[in-house]
Amino acid sequence: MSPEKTALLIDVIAGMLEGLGRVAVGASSPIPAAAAWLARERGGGRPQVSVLGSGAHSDMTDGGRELFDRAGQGRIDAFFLGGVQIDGGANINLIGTGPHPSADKRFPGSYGSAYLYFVVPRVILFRVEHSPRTLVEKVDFVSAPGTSPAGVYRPGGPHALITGRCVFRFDAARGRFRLASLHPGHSLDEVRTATGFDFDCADDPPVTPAPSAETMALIRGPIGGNLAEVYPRFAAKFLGGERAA
Amino acid sequence: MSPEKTALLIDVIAGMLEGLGRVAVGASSPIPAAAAWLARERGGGRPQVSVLGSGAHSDMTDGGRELFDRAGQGRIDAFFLGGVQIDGGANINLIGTGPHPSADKRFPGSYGSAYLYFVVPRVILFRVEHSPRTLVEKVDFVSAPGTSPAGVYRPGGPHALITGRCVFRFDAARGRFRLASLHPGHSLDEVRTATGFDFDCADDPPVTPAPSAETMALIRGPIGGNLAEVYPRFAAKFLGGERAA
Amino acid sequence: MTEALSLDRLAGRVTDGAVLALPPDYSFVPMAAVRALVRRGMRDLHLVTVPQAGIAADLLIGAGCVATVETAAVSLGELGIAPRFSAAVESGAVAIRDSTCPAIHAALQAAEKGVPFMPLRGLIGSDLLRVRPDWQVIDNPLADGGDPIVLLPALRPDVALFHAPFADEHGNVWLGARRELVTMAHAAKETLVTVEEVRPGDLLADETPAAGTLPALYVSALAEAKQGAWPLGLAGRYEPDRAHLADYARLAASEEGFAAYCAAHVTDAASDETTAPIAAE
Amino acid sequence: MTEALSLDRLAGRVTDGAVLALPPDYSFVPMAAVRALVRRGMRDLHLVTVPQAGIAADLLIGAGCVATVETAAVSLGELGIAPRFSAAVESGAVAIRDSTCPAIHAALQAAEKGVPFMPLRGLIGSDLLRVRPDWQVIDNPLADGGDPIVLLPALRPDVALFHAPFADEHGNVWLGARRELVTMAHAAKETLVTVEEVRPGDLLADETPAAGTLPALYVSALAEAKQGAWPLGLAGRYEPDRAHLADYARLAASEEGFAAYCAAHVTDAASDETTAPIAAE
Repeated sequence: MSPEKTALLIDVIAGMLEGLGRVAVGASSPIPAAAAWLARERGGGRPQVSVLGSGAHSDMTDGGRELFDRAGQGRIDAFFLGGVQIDGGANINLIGTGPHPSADKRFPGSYGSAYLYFVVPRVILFRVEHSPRTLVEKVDFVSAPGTSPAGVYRPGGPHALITGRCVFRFDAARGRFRLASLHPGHSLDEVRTATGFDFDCADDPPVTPAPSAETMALIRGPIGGNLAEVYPRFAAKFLGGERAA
Repeated sequence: MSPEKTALLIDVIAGMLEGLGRVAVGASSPIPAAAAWLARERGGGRPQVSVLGSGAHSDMTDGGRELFDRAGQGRIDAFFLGGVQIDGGANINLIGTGPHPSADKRFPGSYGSAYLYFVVPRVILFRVEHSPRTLVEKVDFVSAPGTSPAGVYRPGGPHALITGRCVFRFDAARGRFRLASLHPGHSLDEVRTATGFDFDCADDPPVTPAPSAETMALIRGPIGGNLAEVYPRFAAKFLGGERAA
Repeated sequence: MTEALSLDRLAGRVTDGAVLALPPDYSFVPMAAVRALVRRGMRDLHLVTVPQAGIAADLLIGAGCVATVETAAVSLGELGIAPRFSAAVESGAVAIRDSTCPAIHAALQAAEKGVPFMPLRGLIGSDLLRVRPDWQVIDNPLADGGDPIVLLPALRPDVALFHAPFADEHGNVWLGARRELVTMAHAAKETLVTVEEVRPGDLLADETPAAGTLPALYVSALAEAKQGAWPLGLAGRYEPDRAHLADYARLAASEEGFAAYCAAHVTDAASDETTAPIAAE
Repeated sequence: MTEALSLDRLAGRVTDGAVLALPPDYSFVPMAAVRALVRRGMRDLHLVTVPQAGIAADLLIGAGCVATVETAAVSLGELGIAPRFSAAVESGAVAIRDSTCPAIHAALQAAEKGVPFMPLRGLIGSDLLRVRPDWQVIDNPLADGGDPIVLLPALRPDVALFHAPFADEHGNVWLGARRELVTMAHAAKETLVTVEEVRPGDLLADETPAAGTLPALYVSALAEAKQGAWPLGLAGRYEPDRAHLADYARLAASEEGFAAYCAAHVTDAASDETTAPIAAE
């Protein structure tokens, strides 16, 4: 992915974290982590950001369960999830394709999705690959469902889906995605072809705005510094020699 | 209580801890603590002893719940409980006398008894005052019951009751105490008069043996050292100037 | 994030009627803050002792700040019963919710985990079940029947209040192995902490102190209170003032004596004068 | 009490068919001990990853030591899927018990607390419930009806196995803030630990290290294993050997490559030769 596209994704995700109190980011998630740091820079220290598995950038001292306990306490306002497959109902599958248990192609597993998707108010789905293979009509395995029947305890759920081509917002009442913006250089037709599920859409969707010069300076400056420390390989690719470890 | 009687109680309790793996002692329990240390000296380091609220003599690092978690894991073989009242079914009352909640005389509360009495295999009841006021036919409030119906999860329960006058063993099958020995200088008639509940008894119960010279040397030596460190006021009274803090 | 307040303003974050969790006597008891609560004339507190308490609870009860005590035990330890607690329970001046130590720990862990209840073994056959209608016996759904077990509702204090040896400039608080306080803070809506001192640096930056540190995320406000556990001790730092505690036990045996004790040691904030607001970050 | 063993004898404490709990990749992974298990030709292990795992699980699975994997995820992180894990699940060579991170933590906490189950929010509507018939949905008995919640049975491993930076001469093990390992040890019947070094003294004697220490009570046996987490890192001590891990990911993509990796780095105990038995107490 080009550095420009990477910066665009960081910027658009950061916009979704504005005004929140606390954001947590899973392990090996450099773009969401950069977005959270960017939101914090812009917010003058808010949201507070916890990046898992990042040593100095983690503030957890109660072991691996603390993230989930915090989420259950209502102390995490936003989190990020991906998916081997994501369907039009925002159901996510992190387990693999084909029948369970003997998958056609087995992926790592559901991680904390089957819990966090229910209790974190703003879950942002992030999957760069936007193809009929990843965005499907119906997932083969529901690691975590996009919506729940009335009565099921569910203070949280999906907020948006960001891909390499566009931004979808999730409409919980309708249980469907709505195209919010197309990234520069991508068309609605292209997105329709690349998306395995049906979604709502205005006739003329806006274009995802490119990051401002100010944002780019933050990304190249303090955010790049954090990235170089926690994700040196990613930072080297993204920011080049200036930030290589 | 005389130093001789105190040493006798320490010795008789220590005998009940022989061969066990791990013993825990509650806060402010100098005689049980001394007994546990004595058993450990005799056993060459076994049982392992945890004395609560004693700083260096505690080995808990998971907060106040660790004692109870350990007990639930089956890692505590013996513990000590007392009682404002103890009845003939080994029910114990740590709450007070009279009706609940507005007791005639309110005592501190049930502490951990309502749990530990169920899960620690060998619970030793210890109450120096042996009178119709403390050893009653029926407790006014059951902080923890002596026995449980079939089906109730209960790997633990009462093993014995040691008072200032005698030793009772508890017969779980019969749900009754049996007099095991009379302390030197005390008679069966006296114990019957002082006991509010009916108990089983041989016609000619043995006398609780006095501590050996070897045991007295341990009590005055290493055990006294531990006591002086953890319970300085008790040690000063019990062992006199030689061990005063 | 963590606010830095004066002792009195910290105490002012507790509102009348709040569910207030306090530590056991052996663990970082916020005595200076408790005196500040008495001076502010708090009313109708629902005290939760984690899992038991001593002079802190007795003082609040004697001063009329408390409507309900939820506890496994209140006592002055070696010095005997907690006289104001016992008198208030006997007279009905406070409502008592009797509990047992592991039930309080487990109910706080339920709140910590965001679950509505926690199961606990034991209890069945105890009269505690009779006086705690909020505790419910069910048949273990994972067994084949005939395995009764108690469910305890989650206990989520409005405020957890304790005293710690030190915090860092970011509001991270060092608690060492006193993890019942970590659970209290995780479970509570707000956590107020007094500390002996605020140190420069970041306790989370080094793995050794980090292991014993409550992250600032959980700490709503901090105040500095030198000797803030007095007359109780602070393990490894100062010993309990045993003579003072014995005086308390003697005086508090009567209402008049208790009033005299308060007049001498509580009512006048000068007794906590070493307490100064710490500089805000 | 804690026994001091050689690495191989420590591994010998794990028996075929045991329920073996392993830490996540970011947390004190006992790679030297895992290689020793492979050399011993272990069979039919029921692996529990707490809550996820990486190369340690992949190696054991690839070597045929494992019958069942209970996990929230097995992956090589940045290096992609765990190839032997994925292949074994796809072929049915191992049985998979899919879980989710907080469920594994909660089920271990149930065992830690000696309760038969733990409730957990979330999960309802996930296909995990379909593939985990041991998880049961009940109607929350403390609500007024219509509040479904999942109960997870307690998870009590036969053996918890991990690598720590150091232990003291009494068998107390320093774990810092890696409290998932504390819970693992509390929950397990036996805990086996490898350490970089054994230090003189008593970690419990000073409050600062004590806060991050697992008491010897829980530690069945200890072995010294220098660089015992290699090729993974040990936070604050050594970095992961990224080149080696990338080699592993490449080779393990095929069965033949995996066999070549094992021949080069696992089969010969010389690769763990720095490992010596520590002096018994």
